[in-house]
Amino acid sequence: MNSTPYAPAAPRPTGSPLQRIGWHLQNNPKRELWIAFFTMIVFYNLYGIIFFGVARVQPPPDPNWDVATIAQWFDDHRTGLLGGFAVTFIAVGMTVASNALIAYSMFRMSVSRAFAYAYIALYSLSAIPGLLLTCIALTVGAMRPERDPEQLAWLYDFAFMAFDGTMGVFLIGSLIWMLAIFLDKNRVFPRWFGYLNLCNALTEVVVAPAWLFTDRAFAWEGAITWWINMVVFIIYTGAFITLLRNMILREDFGTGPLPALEKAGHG
Amino acid sequence: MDSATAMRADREEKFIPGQPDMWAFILFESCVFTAYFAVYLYYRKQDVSGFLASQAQLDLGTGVINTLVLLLSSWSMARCVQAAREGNHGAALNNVMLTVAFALAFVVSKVGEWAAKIDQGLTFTSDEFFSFYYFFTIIHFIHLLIGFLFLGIAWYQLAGPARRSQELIETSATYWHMVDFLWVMIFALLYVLR
Amino acid sequence: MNTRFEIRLAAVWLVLSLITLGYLLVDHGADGWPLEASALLSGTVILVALVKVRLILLEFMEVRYAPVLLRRLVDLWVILTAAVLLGLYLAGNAA
Amino acid sequence: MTHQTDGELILLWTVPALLLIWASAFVLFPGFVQPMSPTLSAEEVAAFYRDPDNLPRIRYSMIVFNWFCVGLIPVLALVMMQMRRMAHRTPIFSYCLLGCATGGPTLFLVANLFWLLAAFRPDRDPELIQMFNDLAWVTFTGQVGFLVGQSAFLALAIYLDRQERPVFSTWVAHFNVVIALALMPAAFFALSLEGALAWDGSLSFWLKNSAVALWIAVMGLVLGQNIYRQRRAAALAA
Repeated sequence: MNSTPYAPAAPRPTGSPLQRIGWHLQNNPKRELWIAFFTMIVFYNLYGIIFFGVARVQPPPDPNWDVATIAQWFDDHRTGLLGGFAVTFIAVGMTVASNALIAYSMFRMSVSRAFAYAYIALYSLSAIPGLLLTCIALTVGAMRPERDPEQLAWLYDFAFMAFDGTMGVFLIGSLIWMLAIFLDKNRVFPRWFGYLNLCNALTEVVVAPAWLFTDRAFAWEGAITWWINMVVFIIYTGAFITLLRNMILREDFGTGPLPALEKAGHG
Repeated sequence: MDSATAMRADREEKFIPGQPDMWAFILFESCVFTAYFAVYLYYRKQDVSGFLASQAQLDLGTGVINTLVLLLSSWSMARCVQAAREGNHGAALNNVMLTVAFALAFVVSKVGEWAAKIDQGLTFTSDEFFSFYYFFTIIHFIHLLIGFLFLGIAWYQLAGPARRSQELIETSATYWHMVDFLWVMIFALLYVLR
Repeated sequence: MNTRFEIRLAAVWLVLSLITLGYLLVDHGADGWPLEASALLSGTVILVALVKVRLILLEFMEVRYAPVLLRRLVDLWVILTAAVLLGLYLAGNAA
Repeated sequence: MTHQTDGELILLWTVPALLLIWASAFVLFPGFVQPMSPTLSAEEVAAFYRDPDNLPRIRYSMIVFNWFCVGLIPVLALVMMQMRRMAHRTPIFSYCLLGCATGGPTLFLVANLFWLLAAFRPDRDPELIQMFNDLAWVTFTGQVGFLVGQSAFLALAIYLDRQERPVFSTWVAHFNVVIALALMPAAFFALSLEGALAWDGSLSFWLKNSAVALWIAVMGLVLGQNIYRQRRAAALAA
């Protein structure tokens, strides 16, 4: 930040972290962006902790189990599934902040606003098949231990195929973002990240065989359809979180009066 | 041709062909493919004789022709970059067209090969070797189709005198060569490995 | 076009194509003849394929003239791939 | 009136109509007035759907919900338009609201589909009817994330709206925080089949649904106030 015209209302405090956060919420001109950014960070952390640690549905269990083993799996994971997904049901609201921030990055680019709006629409949609249907189906499975194992097996398939097999929204979403980055003359994002979007989009193609196989490399927990894709996804997510952070750091709003304030004054 | 390009052409100076970003993509994507190859060999070693029995149904000759066609396309694309660098845009454009023609030949032969295999009842789910066969040929084919977009970009750059961004032409060529060398690996692993 | 590059690119293409045609020599398995596993042959196939890939990278993709960093990264990938593929293939044969 | 008709008033006045329709469908659905207990056995659930008194009410009420459950989206778009008037440096909170506005009603629609499926062939295996019924209730009760997000981002946006005449008064922000908190317990409904947390319990059913109804009513009122005030100001300026 190199803007000087307006002195901040209060000096930057050096006190406890809480005080500092309070100061930034009051005075930081980029607070809206930072709120969205940290909401995104909190969401991805929660997601990681819940899906990998609490509910332990990632890495996914075996699609090749017989119904008795699946029923046993529901039995063993009951508390983690019900508790973890309860938190997910609330936390899913946070995903909109990440989508909004990414859409904001596209509004900063020299491309049509259509790109950003398309991205918001696509990713608002994606949370439902890609995340919530999985949680809903597994919650239904876990809440009644006495349910017929055949139905548990159906819910199990529904849950994991909804999670793995939702390809289109992420495919088109990544391609929209990629195209926006390539066409952008403001260099909001580096071009290599545009190409990384292409890599991510290709992993959505690679997932498709999960609909054809119930075991080995191409099943929903297979080496190709899950492990390699997950590594690409983690690299992709890490890259865009870092790049969004850099984008916010680069933004220069100054500390002057808000544009809307002047408008309100005239009104 | 300005002096900077002349120096480039004379290779006095170190330079990265095309966008460095494209190189980041190629290195990343190549590592992803190395991982795919590793998975293939891992599953292959669990049933070598089964894989070999299925592999015998592939026609090595078709694979060799596929490879030769892609090598031809790579060659003409490399010539296109050289010609464009020397300012000979007419020759460069001819070479792009030639590349597109070879690429189309590859498409035809690949689709023909798939059709023949499906005719024999060999599909994605027939056995594990053919799962990998279709996986590798299809994912490569998708890279090749994306390659047509890049060839289109190179074509578009060369067709109009106002455009002619050498960087974009080199970037497109770099992508196209990746399609070629990935196929070289896939060909060796699917058709020739014993 | 500058004949020096013309000849060089043609030579590279010729070498690549001849190696590819060389694969036909290992084709004992035509018409369903049972193919036999061979570590020596397969190791050679993997290495020859990587040599071809490296040739494409160095000559067609002009990594030869690129800064050292890119050359190193490309070589690193070639070595990594060779190590992974040969390691997996040979480990499979030993088992 | 000098300004052109921009249609915002029409959208605004869909709120009372929508509330009326929702309330009628709510009362019509036999599973809501006396919320269905999650402890019912599969046979009891099947009997609920097979009861000739219930079946038409289930179907017709759910068809009405199917028509109108996404009816709130235009109103949420109006809230978004108000957010755009706030003294923010970026429109990012309005994008957040847009995201929530699509998510919440869609989930209601998914729940609605499961209910209609359960009632479609009541002679199906009771176990299957129970599963569809569970899927419907789980989707209906637990999916509060987008509603919580909606209130939370709206509250944040109001708190950060620093101008002489803020778009919404601060109490609207406080109100939204309270609503967000009131919605949260419902997410934990699956941890217990009985008591306050169960999907027919005081927290997961009554508190949550009253909070939603109250939010719509109150936000409808303050939204109306704002829109009328802005129109008067525009008419004066013209």
